[in-house]
Amino acid sequence: MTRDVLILCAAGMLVSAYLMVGQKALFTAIRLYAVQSLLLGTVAITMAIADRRDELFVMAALTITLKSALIPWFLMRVIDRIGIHREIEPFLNVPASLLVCLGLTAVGYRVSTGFPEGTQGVTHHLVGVALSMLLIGLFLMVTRKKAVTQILALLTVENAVFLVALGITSGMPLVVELGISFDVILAVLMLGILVHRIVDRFESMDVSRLSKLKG
Amino acid sequence: MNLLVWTLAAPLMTAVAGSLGGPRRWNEATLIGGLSLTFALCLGTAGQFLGGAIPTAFGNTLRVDGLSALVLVLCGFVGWVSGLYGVGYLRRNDAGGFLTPRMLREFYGLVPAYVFAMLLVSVSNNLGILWIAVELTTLASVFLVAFHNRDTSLEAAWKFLVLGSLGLGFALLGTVLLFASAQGRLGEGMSALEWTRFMRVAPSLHPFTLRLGVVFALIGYGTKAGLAPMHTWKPDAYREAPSATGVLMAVGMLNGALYCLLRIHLISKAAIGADFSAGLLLTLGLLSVLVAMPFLLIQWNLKRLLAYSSIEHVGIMAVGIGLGGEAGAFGALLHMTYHSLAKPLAFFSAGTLAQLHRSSDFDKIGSGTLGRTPVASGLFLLAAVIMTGSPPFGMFFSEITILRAGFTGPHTIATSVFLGALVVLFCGFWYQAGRMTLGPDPGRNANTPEPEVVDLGMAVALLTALIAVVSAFYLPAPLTALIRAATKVVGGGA
Amino acid sequence: MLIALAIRLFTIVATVAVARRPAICRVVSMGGSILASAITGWLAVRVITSRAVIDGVLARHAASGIVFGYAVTPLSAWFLMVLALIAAPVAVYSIGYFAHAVPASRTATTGVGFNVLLGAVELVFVASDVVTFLFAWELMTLATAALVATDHEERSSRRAAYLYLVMSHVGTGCLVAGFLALASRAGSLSFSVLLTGDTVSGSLRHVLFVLFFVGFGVKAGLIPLHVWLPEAHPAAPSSVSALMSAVLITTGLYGLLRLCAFGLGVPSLDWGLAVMGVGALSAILGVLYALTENDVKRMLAYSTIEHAGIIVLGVGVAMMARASGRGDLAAVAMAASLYHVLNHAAFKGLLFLGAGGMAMGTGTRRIEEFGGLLRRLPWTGFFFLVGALAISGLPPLNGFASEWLLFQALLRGFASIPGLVRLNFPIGGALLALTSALAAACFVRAFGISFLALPRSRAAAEAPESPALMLVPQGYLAALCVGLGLFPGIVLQSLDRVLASLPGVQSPVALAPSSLAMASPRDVTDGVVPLGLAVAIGGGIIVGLLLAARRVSRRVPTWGCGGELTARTEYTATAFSKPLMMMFRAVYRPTREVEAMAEVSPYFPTEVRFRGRIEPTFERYIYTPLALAVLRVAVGLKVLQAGSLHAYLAYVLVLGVLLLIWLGGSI
Amino acid sequence: MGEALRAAVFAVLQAALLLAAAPLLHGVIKKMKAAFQTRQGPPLLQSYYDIAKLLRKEPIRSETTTWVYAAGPRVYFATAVAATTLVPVFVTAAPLEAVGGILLLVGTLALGRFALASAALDTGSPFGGMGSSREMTIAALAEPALMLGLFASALAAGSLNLGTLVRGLAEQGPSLHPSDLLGFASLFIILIAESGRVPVDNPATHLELTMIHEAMVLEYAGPDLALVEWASALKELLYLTLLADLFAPIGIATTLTPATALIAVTAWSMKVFLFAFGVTLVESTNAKLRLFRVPELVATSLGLGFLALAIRFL
Repeated sequence: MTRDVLILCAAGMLVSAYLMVGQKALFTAIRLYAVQSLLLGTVAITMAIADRRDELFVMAALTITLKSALIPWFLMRVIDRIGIHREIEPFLNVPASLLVCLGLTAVGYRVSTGFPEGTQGVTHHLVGVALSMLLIGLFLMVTRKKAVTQILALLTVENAVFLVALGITSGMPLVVELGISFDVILAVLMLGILVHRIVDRFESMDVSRLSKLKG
Repeated sequence: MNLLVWTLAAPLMTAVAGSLGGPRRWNEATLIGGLSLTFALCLGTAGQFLGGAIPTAFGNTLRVDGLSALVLVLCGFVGWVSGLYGVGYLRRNDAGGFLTPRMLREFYGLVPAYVFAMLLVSVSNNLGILWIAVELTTLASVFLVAFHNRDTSLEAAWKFLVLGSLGLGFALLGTVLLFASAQGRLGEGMSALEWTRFMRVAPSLHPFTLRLGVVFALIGYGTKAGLAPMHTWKPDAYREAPSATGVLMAVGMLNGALYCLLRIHLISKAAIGADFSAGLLLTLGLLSVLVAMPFLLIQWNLKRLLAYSSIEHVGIMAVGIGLGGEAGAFGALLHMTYHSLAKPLAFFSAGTLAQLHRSSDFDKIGSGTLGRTPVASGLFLLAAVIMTGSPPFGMFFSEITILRAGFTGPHTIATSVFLGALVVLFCGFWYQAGRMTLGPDPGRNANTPEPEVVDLGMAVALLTALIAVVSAFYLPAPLTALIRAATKVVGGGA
Repeated sequence: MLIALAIRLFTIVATVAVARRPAICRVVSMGGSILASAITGWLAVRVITSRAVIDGVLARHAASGIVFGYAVTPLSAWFLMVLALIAAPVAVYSIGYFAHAVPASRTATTGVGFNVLLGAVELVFVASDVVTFLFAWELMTLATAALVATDHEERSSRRAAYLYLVMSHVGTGCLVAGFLALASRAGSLSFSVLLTGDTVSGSLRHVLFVLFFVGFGVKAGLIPLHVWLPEAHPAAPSSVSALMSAVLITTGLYGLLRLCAFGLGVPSLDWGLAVMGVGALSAILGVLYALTENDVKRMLAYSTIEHAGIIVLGVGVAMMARASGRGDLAAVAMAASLYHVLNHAAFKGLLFLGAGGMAMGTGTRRIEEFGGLLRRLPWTGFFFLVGALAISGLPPLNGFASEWLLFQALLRGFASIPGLVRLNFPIGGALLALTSALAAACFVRAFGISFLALPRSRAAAEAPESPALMLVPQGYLAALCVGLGLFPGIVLQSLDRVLASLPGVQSPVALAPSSLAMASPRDVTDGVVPLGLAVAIGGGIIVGLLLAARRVSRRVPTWGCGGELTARTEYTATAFSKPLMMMFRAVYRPTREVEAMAEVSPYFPTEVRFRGRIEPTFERYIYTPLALAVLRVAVGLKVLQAGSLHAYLAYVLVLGVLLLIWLGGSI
Repeated sequence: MGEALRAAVFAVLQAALLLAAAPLLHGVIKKMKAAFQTRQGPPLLQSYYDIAKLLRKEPIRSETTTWVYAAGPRVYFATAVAATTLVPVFVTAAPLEAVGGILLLVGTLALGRFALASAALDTGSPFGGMGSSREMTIAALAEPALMLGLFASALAAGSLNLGTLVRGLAEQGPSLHPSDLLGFASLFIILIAESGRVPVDNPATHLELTMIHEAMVLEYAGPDLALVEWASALKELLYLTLLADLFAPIGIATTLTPATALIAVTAWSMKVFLFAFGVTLVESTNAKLRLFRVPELVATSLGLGFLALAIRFL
């Protein structure tokens, strides 16, 4: 039972990542991220129930409130403020991107077979998903030009990390977790502020234009 | 209450005081006072360690062993001088009169905050806290990079923040994986992530998970340290950041990140032998040294020049560690020490030059600065001599030590490449230094500088020059002892 | 030793202290340097006379735990002695010279550089372990570069300084690699362990030889590693040029001896051949380039290359001798080389000081603009003439003595080394003969065109004689040139002690019964040119004077082929070397452009412009392309940092994926 | 001391003798040349008359000159005289043979050349410059060939010390080893080049473009000129003697008794006369070479010298 839920959620997260790669509307991207975070939360809860670890509930609550509510809301506000809603031409067109992502997934899964549990066991899937998400997120950062998309991609990477944390360690010590989440928020806030400043300055949040500093 | 805690509390309080704003004099006083106090406390803590104690706080979360003590002292020193210089810097800028109160608050608040984070890095024994602390250094420095609020500074800040956060994501994953590799043997709760505990259970860590963790941590913290190919944020950030904070990043962040790398390296060394992580460090270090070469040769901006030279130096240290053995580690740590002691001079002289000429681009500064701003240029030349590892200054000895370790060890080819790169880098750096300081007065073709005045900034620059020179010939015995202790931590054992 | 270096250090500090007052500053810095040199010299002599090695520890670098050791072996003592003999007068000269030639604001830096340079060179000679050596070596390089860049407003001197810095740093790179590789095999940094010769073997030995040969060759200015030399020597203030030519290049030679010839065990025959070949090449090309050079200091610089070549030629012979186990031959060759080191220091120092005086007086270095200087600068002229005679290897001056020895060595080499290889010796001999003859031509030109006949420019016509402070040192060096030529016995006796300390070299005394009359210096007059010949020549002169004793009654203008005789009708330096330039066309690859401007008809040109230049082969075909290639690559790599954040992120992605795949493979 | 005294006396005697003989050589050559051209030619003693006359003449110097100009001829002369003390002439020993042998001889003569060439530049006349330039050029080219030639014969005796060398050769007696012939040819060419004879230079001409040695001394007059002329003659005589020593050590006295001395003197004069004849032959049968063709001639000599070495020792 638990196993299936976990794998389902993980799969869901991966799908959401793929969807992010697959489309261009920023709002959708943010929503996808929200869903992704929600799934992450679910994973946390499931594990909490499964092996009776209460601090994981806190984790889950934190994740859901922060990542699937607060941050998306914040980002939406940013977008509204700026009024740019679509990701114009990424460096790589969608089909090609998807192909690359498939490759990345393969790599992730290959690596995930190296863990103690080997190919069976839920860990394998969780880690595999997580690693591929990580790479996909990074890939998104590479190919997308809008500042907000990059933030999202970064957050996807964060999610991936958390998924690994849940998957193979059933959570880090709570204090650390808290600290980490706190830092993540701060990072996002700063990114947001910077995006503002950038937009004020450049009338655009196309970061590919930020290329004055060469050599 | 524990001295160590005070050491961390001092800058934190300074930060709070600074961010509250208030009259200028008061801010300056708090900044200088606070950072001086911090430095004193750092020395005190190190003293405790040398006294034979292992200062700890919050259980075992903060712990000062040889390595920590060394980094702590160095960071404290850098924080102190950059605080001093920073004040002078702001005064000069104020003369230009484009400092909003917000900027001042940012500065007076963030600099000590940064110092705090950096000290926290150097003493935290808990990998989780370590990560958080490093993240803090990033966050604290972002707005310092964006300080001048020019287009370029925004660009630099953005790149810095994105790359930095990504790196930290990787570092976090690395930490998680390390934690996982222990498969619960570390126990529960806060103390589970303690480095000492890792070391204790090291032999039983799961190899593959550990490897994976090391790789990610290496990429992550490597980004902060500015190892190639994650070095790309450095030149931009250095160019934009005020010199005072530039040196905080060049030394503080570098030492801090290197410190993290060392901790990870030690764990994996204890678990699966040195070769794995050492090999990675060697490769990336070599790569950094090589990457720096062309950009020194064709550099167009003074501060970017310094950035690439610091990429070079982090590369050197990484190579030193990667070459393995006690000698290599000793060389690397010695290099770290001398680098930290000399870098302020480089930054402050360059910063002064840039301020006097109102630009840090070579073509705007123009040639023959030695004629127009003799003191600053002289100091910069001195810095150049030191930074290029020339005798009679310290880095000559550290580099020789590292090279010797290299030729003694199995990596002769790598060492030869390394040596060749060093030669090219020397030539590149001197080409730039020469074409800026020497030559006739360009007259109209470049900015005419303001006349040199011995203000606070200049005074600090002179002070750092004094320190850099003296330290070459005479390192205080305690510091030497620290280096040895640190070497024992790093190179000792296996 | 300690004292000497301490004094230098103190001098440096003192110089800085009085930097504000140029006059005092000069006296202090140079005075200190003289004192230090004197002590060094005394020490050197003591070591040579009482073949006892003086060694000890200079300092300890606490932080790195590195210890600076020194050991004054007879060999290093010899070089120290040379240094002391030259450095002292040069310092005296500098007191007078810097006053005119160096702007007051730079007096202090120059003084400091001067002392650092000398101190470093001394340290190089006495260093007894790798780190000390490299330390001193680098310091020396930096100091020299700083001195070369003294008047850095000149593009040429900046270029020269940088070129010098780069070349010698590449050299140093080779040395570091070589030394550390050696040290790692020996497991020790101390020369006494390192240079016993049995530390390395097999192919590594050859690699090391090449490394050291290149590394030291750069400093010694051996062709094709010489390009920095003709740039740097002229750029520096003349007294510094004198030091560079007389002393600095000897560090390279010292290194060659210490490592290539005696450090890596018994050298192989091929090494000897290679060294000989490079030496001969440098000698001949050096003098050829000197011959056509119109800048007096550049001319001297090229001749420095020539003499480095001659010395190295000797070293090569010695190496071949060792390779074939002929200690006696090695002794002669070594004697020749070391003797020539001393002689070259003497006359080249003298000539550079003279050139300094000329340049100071006339404000130019172009030979074409001198002329008739002997009237204005009688003493400088006289000393320059002595130097010219000495450097052309003419008896009874010192240049002849060492070249004579070298010829002997070559002759004996042919006689004593079997096989086809021996044919190199007569060839070497022929080249050496050609070299010294060309040198004679070169210096007839240099002296004649600059000092004789009519002034070729206003500046030359009004040039003032140098002050006594500058003349006395020249007098001293001139005397040295004569003395070393007349009493080779003394030199050879001390050399005998030096040679005895070298492995595989038979002390020349053992050669007594041989055909080398002078190689058995049992009594002083029994040398290559004892007073005998001097007396004979003197006698001849007296006879000549007696025969034509009548005093000159009339002085008349020179017949100017009908026209009146002006400086413009005089034979120019360019014209003087023209025949040789045409004969050695292959080397010079001369290019000339003649344009005649005519209004009426081409047969009555109103003005004719002639521009001839020779091709700088090495710069053109080796160095310039190399530099360009490096820059091109660098510019190409600029795209790595093109400012695109996406690219930067991509690097991380690629690295990550690669590492993951690598790990995935290792499961 | 006695040793030194004997050497001194010996030296003075030999020098005096050669000095006295030198002009005659020129006279003889001139005479023979005239014979070739079926002319009467000047009397044998003409050269003596010339020198005597010049010595008596009033010395005149150019106003542009310095002491270097005056020193030139004297040093030139002095070196020639000094050189005589280095060459064994009648006896298989030279007064100063311990001193340094062949190389010293070459060096000493080079010193004279240096002095004269510098002096030539002192007048400021274009001829002087041209002359000294060409003189130095040819000397430079000749040097290596000369060295090789000397090497070849020196190696036979295993010494560069002329005394030892000639003794060695004398003991071996005259050999007709091919290398000797080659070496002789090579040295003979150099002799011609060094003593300024056709085809390298023409002592008889004063045509701007062709003269070399004469251009160098063009400005000299009176006693100065006398010294130059005399020294040149002496130099040439020395070279011929050297040839005689190296390749035909016949009749040269190993011990000094009246008988041997007589033989030695006659043998020497015969040999010198023979070589002089050779020189004349060459002079009268060849045209002067262009300056830039001289290297080829010298190269030939160089090749011969090297060949001589090769075939003797390989």
